Amino acid sequence: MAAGAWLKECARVVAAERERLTGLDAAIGDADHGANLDRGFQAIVAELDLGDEAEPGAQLVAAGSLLIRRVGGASGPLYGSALRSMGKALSQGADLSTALEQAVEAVEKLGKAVEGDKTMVDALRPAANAMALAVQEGIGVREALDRAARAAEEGAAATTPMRARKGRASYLGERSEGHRDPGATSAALLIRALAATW
Amino acid sequence: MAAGAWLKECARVVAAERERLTGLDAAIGDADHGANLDRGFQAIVAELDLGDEAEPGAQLVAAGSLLIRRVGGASGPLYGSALRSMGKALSQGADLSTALEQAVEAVEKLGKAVEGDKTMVDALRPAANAMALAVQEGIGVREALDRAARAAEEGAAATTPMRARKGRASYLGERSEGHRDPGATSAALLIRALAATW
Amino acid sequence: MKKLINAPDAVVRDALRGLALAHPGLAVDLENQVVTRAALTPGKVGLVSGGGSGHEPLHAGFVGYGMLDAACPGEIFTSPVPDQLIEATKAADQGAGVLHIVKNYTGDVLNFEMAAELCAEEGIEVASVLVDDDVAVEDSLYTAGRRGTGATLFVEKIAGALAETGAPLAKVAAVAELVGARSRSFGVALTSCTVPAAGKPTFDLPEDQVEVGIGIHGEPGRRRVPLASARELAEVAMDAVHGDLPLEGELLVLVNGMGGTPLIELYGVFAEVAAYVKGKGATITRSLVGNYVTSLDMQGFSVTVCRLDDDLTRLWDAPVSTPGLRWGR
Amino acid sequence: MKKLINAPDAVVRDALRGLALAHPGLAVDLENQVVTRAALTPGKVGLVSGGGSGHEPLHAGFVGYGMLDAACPGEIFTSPVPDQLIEATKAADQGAGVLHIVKNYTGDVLNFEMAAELCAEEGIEVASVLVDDDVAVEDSLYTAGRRGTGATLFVEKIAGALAETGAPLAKVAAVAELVGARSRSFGVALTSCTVPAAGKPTFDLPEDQVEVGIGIHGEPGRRRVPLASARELAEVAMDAVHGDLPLEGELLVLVNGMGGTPLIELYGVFAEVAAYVKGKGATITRSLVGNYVTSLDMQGFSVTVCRLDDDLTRLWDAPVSTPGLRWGR
Ligand SMILES: Nc1ncnc2c1ncn2[C@@H]1O[C@H](COP(=O)(O)OP(=O)(O)O)[C@@H](O)[C@H]1O
Ligand SMILES: Nc1ncnc2c1ncn2[C@@H]1O[C@H](COP(=O)(O)OP(=O)(O)O)[C@@H](O)[C@H]1O
Ligand SMILES: [Mg+2]
Ligand SMILES: [Mg+2]
Ligand SMILES: [Mg+2]
Ligand SMILES: [Mg+2]
Repeated sequence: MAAGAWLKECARVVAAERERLTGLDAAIGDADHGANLDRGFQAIVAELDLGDEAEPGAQLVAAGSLLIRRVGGASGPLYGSALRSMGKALSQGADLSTALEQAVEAVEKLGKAVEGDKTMVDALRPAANAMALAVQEGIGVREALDRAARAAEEGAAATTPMRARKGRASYLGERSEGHRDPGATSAALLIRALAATW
Repeated sequence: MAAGAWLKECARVVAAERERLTGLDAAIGDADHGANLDRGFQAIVAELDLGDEAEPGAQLVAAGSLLIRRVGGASGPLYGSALRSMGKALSQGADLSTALEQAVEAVEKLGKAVEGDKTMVDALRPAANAMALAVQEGIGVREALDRAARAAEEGAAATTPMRARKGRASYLGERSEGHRDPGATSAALLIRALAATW
Repeated sequence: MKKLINAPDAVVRDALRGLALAHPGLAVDLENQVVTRAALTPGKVGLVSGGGSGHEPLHAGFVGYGMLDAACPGEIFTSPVPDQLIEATKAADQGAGVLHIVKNYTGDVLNFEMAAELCAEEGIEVASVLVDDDVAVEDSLYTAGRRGTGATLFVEKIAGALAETGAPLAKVAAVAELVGARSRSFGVALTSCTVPAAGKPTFDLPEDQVEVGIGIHGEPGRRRVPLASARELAEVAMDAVHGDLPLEGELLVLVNGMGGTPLIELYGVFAEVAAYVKGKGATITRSLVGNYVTSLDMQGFSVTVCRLDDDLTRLWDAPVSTPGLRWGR
Repeated sequence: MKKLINAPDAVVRDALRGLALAHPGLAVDLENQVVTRAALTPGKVGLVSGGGSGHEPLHAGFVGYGMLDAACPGEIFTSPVPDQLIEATKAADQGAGVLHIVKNYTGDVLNFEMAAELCAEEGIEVASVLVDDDVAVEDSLYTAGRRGTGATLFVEKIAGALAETGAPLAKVAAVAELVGARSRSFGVALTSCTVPAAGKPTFDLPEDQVEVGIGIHGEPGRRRVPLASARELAEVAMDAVHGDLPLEGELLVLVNGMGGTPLIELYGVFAEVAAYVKGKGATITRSLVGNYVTSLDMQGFSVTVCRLDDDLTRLWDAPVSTPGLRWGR
């Protein structure tokens, strides 16, 4: 388990996809999602000890706290709480699937969003479910993570036709239809990064 | 002598050339010369008795006063004073050539501009001179007016390479070179209208 | 993108440097991006607001006598983080508790909530008022609810005036709620704004169309309509406001520019709004015309209407001395 | 052209209607386009200014206690006509004579001169001050001389404050001259403005260039330079000002937006201007940041610097209550 590697990969991917995420947010939000996440993950890379010796749970809690302290907006508290919950679960000995479930529940609780609201939950919830199912089926963690990442990607793609009911995109009413949700898109990137590094 | 016909023709020509005059003013001024003159001459047509019975001198004085009262900017007082001086001269029995000379002198005095400053004087002064010369040579008034109009047109065209030393265009320094002066252009139109109607 | 800036990620910091230098009555913590009054008033309820930057003079420009005690500017269009809000709340706590004035956006709500919780744990009494005046947004349990826009200025001014009288937190919070409940807004954009970090306009709008029902973050509006006269656009906005909260009695009206619209146009819009109000039999007794709750360089306007009563009018008239709003002292 | 207007030729009239409705302290003669204080002060020297519209809040927005007694807005960018100025001068004459504050443009000068002559004939004592602060323009006998821009606000505020003390016309005129003589300005445009009647931008400016040394009527500047940082552009402006009137002692500084530039950018520019001034060993003791002397919807800024002394500082600080500038009451 290498939380540091995951966080570094998140930072790399977010930086690479920054423009795209901001572009998606421009269409149905306020054109800052890429900049927001980039600011947060750059801070994580710059300010935290992401070495392999550190305890992964503590690393994730620290990373989540830093997101909360640096990102602002909707995504800062949401992703920050997700990482903090995930880290706490790991520290308490939970397996990765349970920790992911905790992370997703934290987002759902804070944002009061459910699947279909056209938010990051539309990527996160399927990911957690796919992972749990795979583990239940006795599938190894690498394969389980890959399924989770694919579920997240499918979930993100499925947000395109949806009408937003939460977050800034909800202001657009039916005009939010036909645009992919930026938060769901970034969530899929982060889960894919998890699958690639864990 | 039909001052009314001249003023109506001025109004017609200024309305037709409004965009062009404003365009010339946009290049080296503040993009209002066409609008300014149009406002003034429309008021003349709408509010003054331009019938043939009225005394031409009085008509021009009234028209000049109205320009002063309605146009504003640099061209309002300048053209207004010109028409007022011209009208006064005619009322006092002066011939058209002398009256035109008075008009041009009024502009020169008020604006303190001389030929070469890239202003309406560059059209007006040659016009007055050409007219005076033609009359001196015993040429009839129609032909004399035609020479005046041509002199004004040449004078206006000659402003293009000049560097402005008066009016708003002077702020541009050497960047005023290569642009035709809007006031000289309108002055040539007004003198041409005079030749066409007197 | 053409902007008077040094670098996209320096815009907020540079503006705060300028704000600090221009207004000696403010104390500006550049590190934490917290703006407070240089001189506080022991025993007074503290007022704290904050939100993404790009809405200037809101909020930092409303810190001062008669309005806010502290403001937290976030990054452009990004709500401030809890740390900023905690620091501001602590600074604004003059022993009588602190009111958080929160515009209703998911990000603002989440960050303010986190901060309020932590402050409460540290023993500071915190009340919150949520401003959600924008009738362009459907107010439903199944959405994020209405946005907070122009009414924020009214809430900050009127609650600020009451706080200045020494009123307790509950009363200050109550008047803030009241002002919010009696206020409605609607906005129209002629052009998109350009977020510095994005580098290009948030949306493309053809020369002959306007966005109707826009917010203050460059969010596209509810629909596009052909460019129309000031009178027609004012009517669209006022119909929306009136349809939600009928115009009656004495009104406070803000005709607000979105940042790139000159005053000469805003006064023209105000004339149309006033004619509309008169047509409904109501009276504008107080008004404000200018760029107050902006969206970077966006061209457009919003109208905010608040139904006054005698108390609210008196509080509106009370002296205020901030960079963005000043009268009576 | 995208503007919040009813029709190009109604813009000025509509804005004046809005101004009248928004500010009960003003009396607005819509027919003659003259704005006066609703309540005058017998025995006080009257201050009258005017000029083309499109520079709002200048001048009508500066009518009120501590500044002007009357203002004459002309058509867009077109100086007012003598009739307006005569009416305004008569209205502003409270028995102690009237000061005409004239920005140095051929049209303004000619129209004010005609009006002053006629008023003098009617027995009103009239003095004139010519404001010509723009160092972008060569001041030579062979040109129209320097333009009047941002310093007009300083002249109106400080002369207005002195007039309020009951000072005689000669003294009010003298302080107005003094402020003009001690003030210098320089402007930079990022975009052209669009004159409503013209319907398109006065000049085309590529995305990567700015006009340096612009006036307030959309006149192109002295030269184009590549778009640069706020710091570099502030330096260009301040170099021009400092080269003409060395920065020394205590300064009043206006960082002025051209109408379409949001406050967040202007504060950033102010920070750079302040750093520049500090580098020269001078001190900004008073400042103003905002859109005050505008050029329709143009994006850009100008800086105006005035060398203060104790008297001028006191007069600057004196109470003022106008739509566009207000403090102390
Ligand atoms: N209530 C919510 N619950 C879950 N996710 C949300 C909620 N509101 C917004 N989001 C997510 O946050 C994303 C926007 O993040 P970001 O642009 O960084 O913040 P902001 O909307 O404050 O500008 C949206 O695309 C959406 O996926
Ligand atoms: N001092 C002057 N003497 C003579 N003509 C002048 C003078 N100043 C300006 N003009 C003329 O006036 C014209 C501009 O008129 P107009 O655009 O109507 O006024 P403004 O410059 O006030 O906007 C110039 O093109 C020039 O020909
Ligand atoms: Mg966003
Ligand atoms: Mg002109
Ligand atoms: Mg945001
Ligand atoms: Mg003009």
